[in-house]
Amino acid sequence: MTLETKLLGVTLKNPVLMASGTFGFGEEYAGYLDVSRLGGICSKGLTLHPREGNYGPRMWETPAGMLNSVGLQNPGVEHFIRHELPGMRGLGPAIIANLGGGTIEEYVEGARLLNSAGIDILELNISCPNVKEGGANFGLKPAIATQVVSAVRKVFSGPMLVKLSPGAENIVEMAKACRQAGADGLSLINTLLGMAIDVEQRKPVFRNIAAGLSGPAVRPVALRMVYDVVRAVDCPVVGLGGIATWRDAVEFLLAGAAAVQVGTAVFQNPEAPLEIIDGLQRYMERHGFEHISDIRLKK
Amino acid sequence: MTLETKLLGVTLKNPVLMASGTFGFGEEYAGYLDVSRLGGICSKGLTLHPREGNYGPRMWETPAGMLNSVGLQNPGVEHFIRHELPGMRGLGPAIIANLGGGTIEEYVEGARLLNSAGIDILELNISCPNVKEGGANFGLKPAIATQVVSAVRKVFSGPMLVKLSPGAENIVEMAKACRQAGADGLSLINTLLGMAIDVEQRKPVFRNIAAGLSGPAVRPVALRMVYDVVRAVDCPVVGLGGIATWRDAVEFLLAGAAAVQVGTAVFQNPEAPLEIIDGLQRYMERHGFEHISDIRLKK
Amino acid sequence: MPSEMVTVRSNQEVGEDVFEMRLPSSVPAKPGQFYMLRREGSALLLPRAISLCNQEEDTLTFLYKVVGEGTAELSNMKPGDKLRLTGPLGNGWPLEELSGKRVLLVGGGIGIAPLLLAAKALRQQGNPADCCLGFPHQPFYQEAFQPDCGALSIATESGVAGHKGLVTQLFDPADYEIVLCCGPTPMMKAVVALCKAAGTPVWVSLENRMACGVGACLVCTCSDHQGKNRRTCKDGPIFRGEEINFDA
Amino acid sequence: MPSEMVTVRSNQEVGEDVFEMRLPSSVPAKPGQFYMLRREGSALLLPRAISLCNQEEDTLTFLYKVVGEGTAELSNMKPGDKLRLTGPLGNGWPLEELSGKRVLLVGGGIGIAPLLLAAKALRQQGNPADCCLGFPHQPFYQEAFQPDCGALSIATESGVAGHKGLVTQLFDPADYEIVLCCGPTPMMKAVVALCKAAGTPVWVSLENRMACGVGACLVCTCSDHQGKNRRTCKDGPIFRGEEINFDA
Ligand SMILES: Cc1cc2nc3c(=O)[nH]c(=O)nc-3n(C[C@H](O)[C@H](O)[C@H](O)COP(=O)(O)OP(=O)(O)OC[C@H]3O[C@@H](n4cnc5c(N)ncnc54)[C@H](O)[C@@H]3O)c2cc1C
Ligand SMILES: Cc1cc2nc3c(=O)[nH]c(=O)nc-3n(C[C@H](O)[C@H](O)[C@H](O)COP(=O)(O)OP(=O)(O)OC[C@H]3O[C@@H](n4cnc5c(N)ncnc54)[C@H](O)[C@@H]3O)c2cc1C
Ligand SMILES: Cc1cc2nc3c(=O)[nH]c(=O)nc-3n(C[C@H](O)[C@H](O)[C@H](O)COP(=O)(O)O)c2cc1C
Ligand SMILES: Cc1cc2nc3c(=O)[nH]c(=O)nc-3n(C[C@H](O)[C@H](O)[C@H](O)COP(=O)(O)O)c2cc1C
Ligand code: FES
Ligand code: FES
Repeated sequence: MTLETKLLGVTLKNPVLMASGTFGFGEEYAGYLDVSRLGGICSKGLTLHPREGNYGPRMWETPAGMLNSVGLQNPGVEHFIRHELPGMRGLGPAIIANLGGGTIEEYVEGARLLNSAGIDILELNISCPNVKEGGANFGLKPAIATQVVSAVRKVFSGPMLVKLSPGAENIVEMAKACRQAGADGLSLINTLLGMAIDVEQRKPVFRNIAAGLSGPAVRPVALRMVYDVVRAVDCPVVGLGGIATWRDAVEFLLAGAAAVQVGTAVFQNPEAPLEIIDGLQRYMERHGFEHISDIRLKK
Repeated sequence: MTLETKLLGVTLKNPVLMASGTFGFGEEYAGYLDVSRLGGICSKGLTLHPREGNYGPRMWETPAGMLNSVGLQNPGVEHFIRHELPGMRGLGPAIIANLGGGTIEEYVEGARLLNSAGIDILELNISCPNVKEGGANFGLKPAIATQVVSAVRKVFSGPMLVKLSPGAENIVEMAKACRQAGADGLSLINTLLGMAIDVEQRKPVFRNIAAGLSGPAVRPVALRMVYDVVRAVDCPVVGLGGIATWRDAVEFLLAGAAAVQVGTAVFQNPEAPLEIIDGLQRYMERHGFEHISDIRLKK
Repeated sequence: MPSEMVTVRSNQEVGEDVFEMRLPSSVPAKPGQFYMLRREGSALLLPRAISLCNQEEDTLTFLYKVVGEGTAELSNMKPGDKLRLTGPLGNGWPLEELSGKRVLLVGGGIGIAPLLLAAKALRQQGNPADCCLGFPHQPFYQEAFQPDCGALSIATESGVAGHKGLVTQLFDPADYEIVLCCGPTPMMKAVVALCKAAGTPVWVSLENRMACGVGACLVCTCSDHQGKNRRTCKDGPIFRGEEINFDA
Repeated sequence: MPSEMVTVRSNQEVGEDVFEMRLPSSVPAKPGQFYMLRREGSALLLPRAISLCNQEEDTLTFLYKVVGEGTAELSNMKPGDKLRLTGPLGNGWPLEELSGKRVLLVGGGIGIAPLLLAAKALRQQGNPADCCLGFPHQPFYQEAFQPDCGALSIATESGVAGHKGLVTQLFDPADYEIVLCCGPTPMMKAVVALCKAAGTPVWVSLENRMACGVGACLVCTCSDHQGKNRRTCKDGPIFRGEEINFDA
């Protein structure tokens, strides 16, 4: 019995990855859990140029979830390659660089730099506001998303995941389109669009009004999307959204995910990712599964 | 200061209505809270003909939410008019009949019967599987939804809400289309599509795989949709989705809702609707609001 | 008030993973009815359905087994902690049909809980029921039944006490005019089959996932043999065993 | 381990809505650091950030005020209940910069909590700090400060104890070489302004909504005057008052 598995040709110690934006560049959490035991780490969302992110409040707690409006604060791709990546590399888990952008050109330039940087996998985050189109998300309509994906595909030769937004008009059509445009695999879901209003101050909490919802609250929605996408495309799918326990992770693996990511759950319990790995191992032993891919629902 | 307010010309004691499918026909809860204090009650979703609903498990608890797969079990419109409506009428609150259907003809026939039945408001539930189109939801694409709405509009002359699905490809476009097709007002959101897998039995919990997610978990998503729709259409909007406390209700009223509905919250606390009414009253007193409409965010 | 915040009087382990909780209430309930319980500030959305096990003056006693998060949360409650109590709910045992009849109570595991008040009611009518209780391993709470039953027999699958084997081996339904039964579904199915064969009417107390508990939401339906839906919470939880399709 | 389940030793009300909780831990922490606390099985997603108020042998003491659901949940915990404790986190007071200097501690309301260990450390260095504590109404925990301070002055807005008025009326920053301050934002702003005018360096302990507490998620950022983001949890919670843009 082994937890070891391959994702887009990359060997992972186990299928438990840390989701982008929730685990920094890995070193921040190094004192609080044994980071070397993780299957992989997705970097904080990078953009070609450094960004300071959004002003005003950036977080609001909701029932079994949280809204965030960090706004892609990051040091930029070059700084990442020079200063964060070497440390990340030293941690042990596979390194997935998460890349966003405001224009297609920005995505392409970022991907070009990452192409020779020695990352294991590129995760293309298409849930970013499209600066030229008045801020509409790249991830809503297949026609726009595929422009980004195929442009990046031309300059990035390594394994590439495309991370889908649950706001896509039709998640299955979006998945098929991204696959056809050159994605080697898909990851989903990014945050759902939500908002909150401060009832005593009587104004929306966030300057941008809307913010991204994550955490256990979204899990049933994420699971349904993963289940549908797995059945519609012929490539590996990485499932995430609200995974907090080994049971949650197993739900996604049963739905057909090749690997899972853990995000928000690490905030409530830094040891959650390791508890998930241990629980997964016991689950596989109990059910007599040899490989991660055996977990998948039959039929 | 008064909680009394008008919705589509109908006077409500207060803007707190009970959501369809969660409060039966009102009498079931009569022993557990003072039903006469409610602003209104939406009936269990009706269809022209009686339905037994879905087989197999119908409910699964999720973090701050629940999935349901009741499948429109109901006694049919005629039975409702003859047997349930008189009792409902006697309770005091405004009566909103929630109508679904599997074909446009079924919707139209049901609405025709309800037109002369003495209900206060019709709430058209367009989140129903379209039997002729392989079960795709009527509420996803404006072109299909407007067929239902305009057909019903021709036979129903009273005040009509159209209840939107959060699965709509674009909720704002859907809202505009339904308004133009004859809705006097809109209510949103219905349940989000989700699913669950039983990890020990290793199969999806529900026979239909997907089920409807409701409860506090969905509130940030519902609030964002209500906020956006209020700003895009020129008709009253009824907000719902995860409202469990007076604060939650006030969030929707601040977002511009004319009234709110309480669904899942009544399961965890039968007194929740009355606590919401009382809390709303105190909130208005504290902030010096005269009318419900004064709560709405300025600008 | 049938839905109110109450304060835990006591809560203690009385068997392996089996707890007894006492709560105050002045509303009279019928044997076989149940309540919905939810800890104040619970991490879980829904309350849990628990049958009334005993009622003395203003005290309700519940007997419950820890099987998941909700019952674990209940088991961690201490005297003085608050919970929302809604009920009594459901129909209760058909006591009117039992008077003067030879009655057998059959309980399996935690399913013995709703039978105790039936035993007490029958004893008070001067018509004590015989009682067969089955447990996988260590029996619990059988001493509470002792004074209120006619003959009391115990079966355990592991053989630690009483008959080694299944509760269904303890009785012949032909000896009784009516049987009341509560336990795991396979056991209730077996008891119903035995009773049917013997022509003895049998009533069962069913469990099903619930949300409202009052008949409003229709998530708890079970099916009769005609394929008609019955609400476990409102039309039940107690049904004629012959009517229910356990395989629906 | 810096993230572990621990058992509450004691938890009691020491002022109006102010509680003192004792937890076991053997990891040494620095004055001014904080921890993330989350009740086992909490109904809330995120842990709450609470500053270390005192540390003796293997016991950590936290002083917290009930302001919302999370702190209310903490206040309901009883000895023996479990919570997840992650920490120590953050940078702590710049004790190295204080040695031999005339130091003033300024605390407002529950903001006095992180100052106590600073007072103790300075007293141990043989360099006790003066201490000014302000409260809206009834003071609390001032007796804990008494033995470890030089001069201790109290202000209350209602006038029930000490000077009637604001804590900022109790001192002249020109009398000190360095000021450490924690309290509500308007108070810290005022103290920073006074210190700036007097040319006295001032350090403040900031609060901000947090998720990870370790510098990974970037939801807790505050801004310096150059518009650069600083992570309250990791780069702080203690910053030079002059650097922070309180109006960003
Ligand atoms: C009418 C009725 C009376 C009952 N009386 C008793 C009693 O006296 N003593 C006792 O120990 N148990 C009783 N039960 C069963 C009890 O409600 C469940 O064991 C409990 O809900 C499990 O909750 P959990 O969170 O611990 O388990 P989980 O499995 O984590 O629960 C997940 C969800 O499934 C539901 N669920 C799980 N098992 C059951 C079940 N067997 N029946 C109904 N819903 C379930 C839960 O309510 C919850 O919504 C009764 C159930 C019903 C319907
Ligand atoms: C570094 C640091 C040290 C702190 N030390 C103490 C202390 O020693 N004693 C004490 O009483 N309080 C302290 N606080 C404040 C304490 O964290 C908040 O009062 C608490 O989070 C409020 O939670 P709640 O659920 O009761 O309130 P709610 O308002 O219901 O909380 C809602 C959300 O907002 C967050 N939040 C609300 N107020 C604050 C706040 N002031 N700071 C940060 N997040 C907030 C909560 O964490 C939660 O996520 C500290 C905060 C920080 C950041
Ligand atoms: C604070 C925060 C920051 C995030 N930043 C990013 C990001 O930069 N890029 C990205 O693709 N996803 C980002 N996400 C989304 C997560 O990677 C993940 O898709 C989402 O949170 C759902 O998973 P979860 O419920 O396990 O957190 C962020 C999420 C959070 C909570
Ligand atoms: C058990 C259940 C049954 C429902 N049945 C209907 C229905 O028949 N018609 C309808 O329009 N909505 C139905 N809904 C959706 C609710 O009316 C409401 O839109 C949704 O639950 C979100 O609100 P909430 O989070 O307050 O429950 C049902 C919801 C639940 C939980
Ligand atoms: S639980 Fe709602 S009808 Fe039975
Ligand atoms: S709370 Fe995550 S970076 Fe500060």
